[in-house]
Amino acid sequence: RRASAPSGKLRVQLDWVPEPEFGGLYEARASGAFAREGLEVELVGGGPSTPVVQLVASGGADLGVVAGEELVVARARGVDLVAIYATYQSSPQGIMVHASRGLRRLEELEGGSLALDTGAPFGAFVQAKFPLSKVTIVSTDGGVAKFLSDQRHAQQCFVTSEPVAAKQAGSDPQVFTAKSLGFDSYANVVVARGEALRGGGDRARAMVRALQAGWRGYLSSPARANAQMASLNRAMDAATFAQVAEAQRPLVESDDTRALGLGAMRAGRWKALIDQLVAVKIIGADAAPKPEACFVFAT
Amino acid sequence: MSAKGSRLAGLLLPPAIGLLVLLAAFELVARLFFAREAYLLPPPSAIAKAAWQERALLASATLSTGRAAALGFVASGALGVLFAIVLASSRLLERALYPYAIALQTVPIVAIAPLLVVWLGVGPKSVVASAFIVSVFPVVTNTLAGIRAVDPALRDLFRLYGARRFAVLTKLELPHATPSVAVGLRVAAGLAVIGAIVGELVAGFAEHDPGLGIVVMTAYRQLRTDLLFAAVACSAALGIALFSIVSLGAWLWLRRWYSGAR
Amino acid sequence: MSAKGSRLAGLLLPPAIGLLVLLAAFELVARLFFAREAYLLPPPSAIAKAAWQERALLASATLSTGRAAALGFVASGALGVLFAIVLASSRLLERALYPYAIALQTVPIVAIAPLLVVWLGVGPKSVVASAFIVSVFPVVTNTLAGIRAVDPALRDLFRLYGARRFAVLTKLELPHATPSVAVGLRVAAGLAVIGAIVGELVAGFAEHDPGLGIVVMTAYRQLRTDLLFAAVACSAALGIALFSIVSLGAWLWLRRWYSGAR
Amino acid sequence: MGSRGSESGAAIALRGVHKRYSAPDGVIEALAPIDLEIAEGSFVALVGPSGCGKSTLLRIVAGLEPPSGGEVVVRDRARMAYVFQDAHLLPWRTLAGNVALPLELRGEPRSRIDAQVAEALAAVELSGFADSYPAALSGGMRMRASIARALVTKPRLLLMDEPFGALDEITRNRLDERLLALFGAQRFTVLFVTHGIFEATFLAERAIVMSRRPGRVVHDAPSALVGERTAELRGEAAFAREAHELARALERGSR
Amino acid sequence: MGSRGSESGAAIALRGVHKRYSAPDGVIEALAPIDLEIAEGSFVALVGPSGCGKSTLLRIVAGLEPPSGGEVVVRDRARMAYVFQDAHLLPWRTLAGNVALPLELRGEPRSRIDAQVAEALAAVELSGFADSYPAALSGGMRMRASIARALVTKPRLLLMDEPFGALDEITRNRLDERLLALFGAQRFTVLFVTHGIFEATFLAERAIVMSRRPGRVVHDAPSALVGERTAELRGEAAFAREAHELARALERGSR
Ligand SMILES: Nc1ncnc2c1ncn2[C@@H]1O[C@H](COP(=O)(O)OP(=O)(O)OP(=O)(O)O)[C@@H](O)[C@H]1O
Ligand SMILES: Nc1ncnc2c1ncn2[C@@H]1O[C@H](COP(=O)(O)OP(=O)(O)OP(=O)(O)O)[C@@H](O)[C@H]1O
Ligand SMILES: [Mg+2]
Ligand SMILES: [Mg+2]
Repeated sequence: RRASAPSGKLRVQLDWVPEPEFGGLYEARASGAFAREGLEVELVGGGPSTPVVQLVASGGADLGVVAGEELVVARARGVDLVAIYATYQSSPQGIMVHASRGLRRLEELEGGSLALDTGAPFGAFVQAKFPLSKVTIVSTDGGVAKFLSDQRHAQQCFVTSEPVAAKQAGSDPQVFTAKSLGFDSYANVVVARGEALRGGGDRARAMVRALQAGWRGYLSSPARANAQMASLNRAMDAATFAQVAEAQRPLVESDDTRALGLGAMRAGRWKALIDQLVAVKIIGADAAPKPEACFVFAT
Repeated sequence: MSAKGSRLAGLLLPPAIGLLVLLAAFELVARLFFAREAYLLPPPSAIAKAAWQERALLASATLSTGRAAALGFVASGALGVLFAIVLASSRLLERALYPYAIALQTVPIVAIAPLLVVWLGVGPKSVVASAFIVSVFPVVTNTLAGIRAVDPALRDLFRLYGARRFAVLTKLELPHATPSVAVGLRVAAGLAVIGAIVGELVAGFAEHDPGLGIVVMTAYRQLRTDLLFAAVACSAALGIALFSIVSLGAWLWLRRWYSGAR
Repeated sequence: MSAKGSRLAGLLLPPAIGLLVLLAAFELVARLFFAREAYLLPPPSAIAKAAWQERALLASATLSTGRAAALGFVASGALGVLFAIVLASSRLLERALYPYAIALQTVPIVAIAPLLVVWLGVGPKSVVASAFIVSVFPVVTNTLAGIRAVDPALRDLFRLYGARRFAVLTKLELPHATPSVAVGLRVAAGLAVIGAIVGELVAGFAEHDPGLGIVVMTAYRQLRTDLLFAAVACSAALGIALFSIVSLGAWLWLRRWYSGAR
Repeated sequence: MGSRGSESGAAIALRGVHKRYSAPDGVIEALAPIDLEIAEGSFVALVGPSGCGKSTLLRIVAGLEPPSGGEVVVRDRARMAYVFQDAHLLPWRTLAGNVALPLELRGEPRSRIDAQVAEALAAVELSGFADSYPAALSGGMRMRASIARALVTKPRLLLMDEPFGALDEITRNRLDERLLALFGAQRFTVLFVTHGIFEATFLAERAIVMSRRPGRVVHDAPSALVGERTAELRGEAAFAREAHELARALERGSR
Repeated sequence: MGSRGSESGAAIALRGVHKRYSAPDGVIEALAPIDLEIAEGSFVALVGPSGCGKSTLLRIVAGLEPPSGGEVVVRDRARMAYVFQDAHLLPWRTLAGNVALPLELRGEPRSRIDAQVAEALAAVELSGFADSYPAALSGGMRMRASIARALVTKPRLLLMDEPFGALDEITRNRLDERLLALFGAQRFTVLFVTHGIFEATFLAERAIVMSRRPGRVVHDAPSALVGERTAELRGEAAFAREAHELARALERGSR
């Protein structure tokens, strides 16, 4: 009743169309890193509404790429997914305002409108932590057109995306990153079904090694993978690919990765995220997952 | 039972039974095949529970979306019929414009969301506009077809007695097209609801007075599938309500003379 | 000019002129009111330029979306008529089920996205299913209305000669309902396209060509409004193409006897 | 009410059949209780003022309308044909297709249909129009096509509701004679509503005259005319007498 | 072609009017070239076999159908009324509403409409059915309503296409007489298609007989009957002679 990859082949469900945030995956495929680990991998592009969590949980894919907070929510709802690799060490999300407003802290935001990704934990976090006065919360459409035409409009963004577009269009975006706002989460997390990892999870371990190799390769030379992704996602031009690849570098590399290797995770950081989600009531305290259960391979 | 009472029962009982059967089937499927995957398809009992727990939220969301959908729907009815009248007034005009009216329907709302927001602002007006844009085309198409199908002999009759264009319209074409307009409105009912929901997602308020679109999206993002389906049930109920109003109106209006009236 | 040639010209010239007028108006509005905000509404000339530059991308995206929309549309036509036939077979069944068919239309695709992709996989099948779900209801509604509107005297005739249910269906109800089915299909044409586009946002794309939905979405995020509108124009063209096929088919089929045929 | 034959061997037997329609302002009594037997193989004409319930009576006999009360027994309902007061052709079928319809519905093989259709069209003088659509025909031609559609089934019971009303006298007389010839050869039962007193006189072995609404039978008598009905009959004195009789009955019923 | 009066003072003048329809297999010649003048205030009957082009001719005179050639001059087209071969009532209007239609279209004030409608309905003996919808009426009643719709306009030119074909002899005769009375009082022009030879004889001052398709005029003669047309006329010998004459002409045209 469900589509599933043929045995042996691993299907990885992405949560977006091929873009630099998946650079390591495509590089691992292109460089043969997957093959060297004995893995046959199929990368499946997604769209803005692709239900990655549900697909992986129900067996429609073997692995998926989701945000850290999505994983926590899924576990809180009784879905047994486990992170094996955290591509971004911190959330790429942020709040983008016009620099002309001269804000030093987000708390100073007053009046105008703020577009948040409806229902997403980050938005709920911002709303809960910053009781912004007289700011109208609206739903974001994912674009920057309203930002360009309205000086008093602020919006949620991906630091690698909207601010770049806004700047190109001649605007003056100023970004408060999620991290700087206190929202501490891994992102671009590769997850698998918990049951698939029981019994050693040798293939998953091999997967992590291949991912690390892929990302090392991509960080040093993104051109080959970019070209491949650009051939799939022809709506994004080569210059933008290069630009974004560079912009995401600080997200991929952190003190932790330098100490523990790319993709590394620590229980303490998962705990912080879980506590935050409980605090903003996205998950109940009784349903909160254990931090250690959220991931494997601290490497 | 009185004749009137039994007639009302005959009218309301079948849909009630239909609902029960559908729900039972749904519950069975959910329990049998999605027992461990309630995040995909929760059983109606779980949905009902979630709906009860979040009844305040769902009620206000349904009201908010319902208002926008109803307004968009009314606009579709009025302007759709008007546009069809304009097109019907000349074969040339119809050929020149009608095909492009369809563009309205194929444009993803997200593509014109910025325009909507710039013109109408974030909030209810844009949501209503979205409901209108999504639901107007069936009204145009059905009305136009209804007007075109007027018996040529009746047109002759009007011509003979020197009827003006306006009289032909109001005394011949529109009365004859009413059953068709009703069909168009039936289709538009559901579309207005989905149009409002989509509109909320791109141009709606997220915080105060969130509509069903916001609830759907929130529940979806937070994997609260039972609440998600509860919200979907509310949007379906809105569609069914608009649909029923149209059906009832059409029936009251047409039953005296139209054999196809229900 | 030959009679046939001039007839063809009469058929094609008005829509061509209509297009030109619409484009000119569009260009004017864009240049007058959105000169400094081309990211909101670029003039058609700029859109055309972008379309030309990205012609390879747009062509393959249009093909990809077009294929899914066409398949979903065909499914809507076939299953929609079938469902209407089932509903028409009994007043009771109609009352019990018809109102709930509308639920299909009011359900945001995103809400059932998980079910779609889990059942049908990420990829074209889900896109086709989305196109189908979004476009089937008008076919059902119009077909049903068409069947219901059969002249009772003709039903009497069939009854008199002992016609079986199947003969009544194929020799009376369906021929009589064809004009109505055509109207339903006209509405479904545009809906199938938007359904495919929405479906692509759920299904994304694997190793196959990205469709117009993906192009719209990425162009939108990257503020390439000219490309965005070029993609929107392509989707409108798809809708118009399906619409025209229906209209042509209906005309060829109905012109011999139906005075409302165009 | 059913299609089992009556004990008396009548083709049609009505006992206390009456009909009420509900109208916006109260009910309309269309048929007063009627008792009627029509013998198998007889040719009965039904005459009465406009709106008196003739069509209603025919529809009840055909089983198209349930009576408000009373019993209807009709033999051979399976081999019945009906000519409606209006032509009621299928607009999407050619004339030939329309005439072929009852045969198709009966499951007749294609090969045999064509010849029968051609014959029936010839009988109503429409041979040249087999491939025309109804919209391209005159009113009389449409009506004739609907007669062909009834005759093509070779019915045992033929119900006709003013079939020749839209035809000129010449065509009408010719069709009258053709119908009689058919009747003579096959001896089916005919119940024939007509407005033509002469037509009724010429055709029927028995004439029934109904009163104004609510329709009652005010006159029911076998024809005094004996011998074969040929065109010459129309000139004879007995014919005129018979017609006069009928006209007076109709006049009584119309008061 | 236009509505200016002809020099001769005729209400209708046709010169070389003919009509072709395009059919699937070639063209159908419906009307052969026809020359015809109809004097103002005359009552003309038009008789001919089914499908010969009578309705077509009427439609051309009314301006509903362009002739394929020839000239049509009609005076008083603005005050013309037409009774179609079928009733063609608006199903969503009651009988009264249907009859009121031409007056509404003419912009008559509501207050004056009601009385006129009631009068017209009474003239066709439908007074009790003002509030009924067409679907609830018998065929003859519908046809009578459409006659009322034509009479209510008090036309100067009245085109009638077999208006009484669906009526029983008694009702028909009564309406014939009523029409004549109206005609006597107001002296409008009537062009009246009928299948009834006796009806044509009784009504018309002049009878035109058309041949089979393509329709030509095969007989065109003023009535020999003089004096007032009363019901008694039908029993007179002159009437029978006149009718016989017409019947023979029709027979000629039908060959
Ligand atoms: N569906 C209906 N609803 C209400 N009344 C009806 C309906 N059908 C017929 N009637 C009434 O029943 C009466 C008899 O109608 P019917 O058609 O039997 O008359 P008829 O004798 O055939 O007349 P005609 O010679 O004019 O055809 C009429 O007065 C009509 O008003
Ligand atoms: N729309 C049309 N297209 C093609 N042929 C037509 C059309 N209308 C009428 N005809 C043909 O023209 C001829 C004359 O038709 P018309 O209706 O004038 O006959 P009619 O004299 O009124 O006959 P009836 O007495 O049966 O009403 C017919 O043979 C018919 O086939
Ligand atoms: Mg009748
Ligand atoms: Mg005619």
